[in-house]
Amino acid sequence: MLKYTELVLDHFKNPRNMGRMEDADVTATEGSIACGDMMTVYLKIENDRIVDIKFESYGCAANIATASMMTEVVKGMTIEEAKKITWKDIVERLGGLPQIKYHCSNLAVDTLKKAIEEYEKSLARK
Amino acid sequence: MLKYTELVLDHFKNPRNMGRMEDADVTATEGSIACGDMMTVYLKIENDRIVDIKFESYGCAANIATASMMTEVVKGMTIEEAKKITWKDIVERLGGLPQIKYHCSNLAVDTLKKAIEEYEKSLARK
Amino acid sequence: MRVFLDNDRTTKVLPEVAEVVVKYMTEKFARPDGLYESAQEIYDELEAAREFFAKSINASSGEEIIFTSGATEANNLALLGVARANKSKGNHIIISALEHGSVMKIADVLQKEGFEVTVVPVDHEGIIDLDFLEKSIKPTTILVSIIAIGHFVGSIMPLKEVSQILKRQDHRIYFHTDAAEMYAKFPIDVQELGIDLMSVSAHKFHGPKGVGFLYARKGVRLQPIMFGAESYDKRRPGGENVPGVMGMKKAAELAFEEMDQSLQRLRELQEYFINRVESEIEYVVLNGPRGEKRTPYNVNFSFSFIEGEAISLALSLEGVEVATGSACASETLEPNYAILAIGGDHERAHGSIRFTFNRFTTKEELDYTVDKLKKVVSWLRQISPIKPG
Amino acid sequence: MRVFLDNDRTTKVLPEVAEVVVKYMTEKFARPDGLYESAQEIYDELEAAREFFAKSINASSGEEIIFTSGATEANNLALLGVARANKSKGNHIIISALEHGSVMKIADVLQKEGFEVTVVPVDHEGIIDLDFLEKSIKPTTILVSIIAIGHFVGSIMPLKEVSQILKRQDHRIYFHTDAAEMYAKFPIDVQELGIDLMSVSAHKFHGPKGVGFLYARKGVRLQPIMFGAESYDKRRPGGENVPGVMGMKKAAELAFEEMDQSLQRLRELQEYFINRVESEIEYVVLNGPRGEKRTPYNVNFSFSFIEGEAISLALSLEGVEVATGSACASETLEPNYAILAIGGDHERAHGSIRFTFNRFTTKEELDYTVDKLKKVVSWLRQISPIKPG
Ligand SMILES: Cc1ncc(COP(=O)(O)O)c(C=O)c1O
Ligand SMILES: Cc1ncc(COP(=O)(O)O)c(C=O)c1O
Ligand code: FES
Ligand code: FES
Repeated sequence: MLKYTELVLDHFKNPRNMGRMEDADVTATEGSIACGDMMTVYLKIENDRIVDIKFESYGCAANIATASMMTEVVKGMTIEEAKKITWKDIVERLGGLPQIKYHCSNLAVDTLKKAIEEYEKSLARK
Repeated sequence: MLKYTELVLDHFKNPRNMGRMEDADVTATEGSIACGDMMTVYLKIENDRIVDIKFESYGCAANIATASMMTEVVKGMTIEEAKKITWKDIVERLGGLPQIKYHCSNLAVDTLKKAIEEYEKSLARK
Repeated sequence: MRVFLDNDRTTKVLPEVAEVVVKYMTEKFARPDGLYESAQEIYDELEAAREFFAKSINASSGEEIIFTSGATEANNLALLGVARANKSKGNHIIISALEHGSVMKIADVLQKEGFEVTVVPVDHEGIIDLDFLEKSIKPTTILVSIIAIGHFVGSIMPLKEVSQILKRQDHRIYFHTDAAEMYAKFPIDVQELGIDLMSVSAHKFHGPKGVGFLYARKGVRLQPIMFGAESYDKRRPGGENVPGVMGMKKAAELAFEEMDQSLQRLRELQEYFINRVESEIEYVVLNGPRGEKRTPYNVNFSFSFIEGEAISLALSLEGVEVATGSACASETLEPNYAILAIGGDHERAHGSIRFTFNRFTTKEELDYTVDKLKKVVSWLRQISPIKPG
Repeated sequence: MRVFLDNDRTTKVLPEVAEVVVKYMTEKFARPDGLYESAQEIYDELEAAREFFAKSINASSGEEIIFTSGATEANNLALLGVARANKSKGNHIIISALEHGSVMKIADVLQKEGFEVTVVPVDHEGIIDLDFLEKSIKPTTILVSIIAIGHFVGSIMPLKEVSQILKRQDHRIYFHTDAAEMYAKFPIDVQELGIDLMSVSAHKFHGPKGVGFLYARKGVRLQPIMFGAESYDKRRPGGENVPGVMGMKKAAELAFEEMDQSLQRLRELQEYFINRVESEIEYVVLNGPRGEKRTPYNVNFSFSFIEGEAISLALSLEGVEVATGSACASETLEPNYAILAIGGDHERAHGSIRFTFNRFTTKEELDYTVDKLKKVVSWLRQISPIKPG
């Protein structure tokens, strides 16, 4: 049985920072075929700080809520701070998730990290 | 499940010709150890005719009812007529019996026949 | 407004049924095996109930009805019971790809016990492949179990054609059908359809939970799955659930009374619902057949680009309760096998929503549902990174 | 007046319990596995119910409670389940001579499956022979099943002593008890008593028929007897009988509230009843123990020279409903094994009548019963050819 906390439901119903970002500095998409879930993260970065973040999600309610929470958590963080975020932090901030949904929070963090990586690669290329 | 007809219940509640007969011409007791049932029949015979009959029964309701019905049926019969009575006649007269209780009607008829046999033996000895 | 459209999972007990259940709980509470009058009354009423259920499917006698705790137990008794009792005759069993999870699981267990199991595929509408079925029959085939209405996607199976195939064989093959979603919704004639065993569950037609029955044609040998003391029915020991059985009887009586009108009315509602969804929401696929091949109690759509657990949760927040075939909603994170069986891919399973009606479902409820569905689908599509085109 | 004294067979459902059942049939009718709010509520309530039952026997967690369709199913799951799952560890099982018919039958089935079964005898009071039990333990012994209260004759079994014996062994032996006649009547502490598995049935304590539970200590391996789809409890698939479970919970709550007073009151009534019968009717034998060794819910007498089927039928015509151990009342025409097990002969079984109380049984009812009993016994003794002396 899936039991979501009030906070998860709130993030599901009113996802923060949801949608496309046309002028993003970097975009990353991650998805696991096994579960059929997918997430896109858009970052706007100024002086090594995440000044704006948006997400899109194809997946379950936990997928949407963890993405939403992740964006809320990292918005305003420096890249170094954001790199330290773990899926456990997100789950904790949401007041818990059903175990079977942990992988969704994983996806949120993975997509963020992939975006950061892409950003750092693009810096290196400059 | 044991389902008795109204008539069986009536013979159980108000058994006809029930009790001991002190001046019987012949008495017979039959009983099968297997089922723990037992019956005694008392006959008074005049001119080869059963002019009175009584029974006692240690057994189930069907045992009591079939004994009662048997006595009602044979009372007034000649010995030859009584000999022809079968357990099926008794069951029929009662409007049926649960199959598992057929052996009780058997006992009623067997005890009667044993009594008649005893009577005939006693005649032969005279 | 609250609209319950998960009636294939369970239904609400009707007040008239609840009344009967209460009567047998608080007044006529005896068990059939006492030697006293109240027990004998119960015995007679259970017998009458068996006769009623037998008649309701044109079975030849009440003795062919075995009361169980539901369709899962009936399926277990039918499959395990027939297979184990007839092992000496053969070890091959045939089921369909759209069986209920219980039959699937039982078939797995039988496989571990040494039986060979063939799963007959279904076409893109969810109808079993009769040719495949016929070809898979062997001299060792002892049992064929085909669900009456394809699980999840609502396809009505050609039961009569199956039994005709089985009757053409040189040896006797028992035919079982899981009719949990058909009984008390459609007329069923076990003689005409050639059914030997059939599973039924009361809570699927506004009866109590925890009770059902297995029809088992006279002469079909069954090994019990539970053992017990002398009781009303040797094939299924234990304290008889008299209130459950009598409640199930009441529920069936009410259902049979309104059966034709309900089928007719639901058929229209179903068409109306399908039309509205297909014309008002883009990128939807109907899972399962259209028209007469489909039960009017079931509609199943896949919504592209979005996921079913999120859809159903969002719908439930709007008061609409449905089921989904999404992997994300399953404990095993497996996509629904029925969607895969009809040729759908993972994504189609992912976005599938099952709407199941009961005979009291109204147009107003469906209108409300479509409105909420439009809102939810467009909102989730906004969130999704996958866009049409 | 109608006096129901066959409460070991079943009891009347209380109005408060019926109310709960109705609520879960007609309002909170969802199943726990839906993705919507009403389903999640039911899930939580089922979880709370499991916690409640666990607490009620001092089990460590709700997960140790498996809901079943009654004690017969619980006994099957316990015995078949443990035996089949632990076959590799040994094939020896011990039961008592006073087990319920279901355990007896299951033991027979296990014997046919290759298990060895030892039946521990009981003394003339119906208490198991602990020495015999200890001596019959082998390295292959995997399971001991001892009924909590001796069937038919009401002897309270020394469960704690049994578990102490089992704990003294070098290898782990599971201990099951069939507590259908003990739960919700006596306090039970599975830790203190060392019980690993325990069967319970709701209809024995004014709860609904068709529901019960098996307590199975964490770590006890069980092979299911039924298989099914993903569901609330993998050990027991099928549509969850939510109204049954919630009704059983209500019934247990009410029973636990009044437990001490009921035991005290019934103990006095029992003594009163035994005294009246023994002083007012000649040639009677009490079957089973006296005093603290006997459950206050049971009185069992044999009346010499007459037969139990006739006694109970005659009593029922007077409004008093009881059970008998007479061969004439059994489908197999076998005398009651419990009477034979305590050393009684065929005749004693023949004339045995079991009077079983519930916690609402009154002195007035028992007075009425004694009066009718006197009438019936003396009347049947008049009919009987066997006379005292
Ligand atoms: C000791 C005992 N065990 C098991 C059972 C069977 O219970 P159920 O009717 O719930 O299957 C009963 C009652 O018949 C019983 O008295
Ligand atoms: C087709 C089918 N078979 C079997 C079952 C199981 O029924 P029950 O809940 O009575 O065990 C269901 C319902 O879950 C079903 O839909
Ligand atoms: S006397 Fe035993 S069954 Fe009739
Ligand atoms: S996206 Fe599949 S479980 Fe969350």
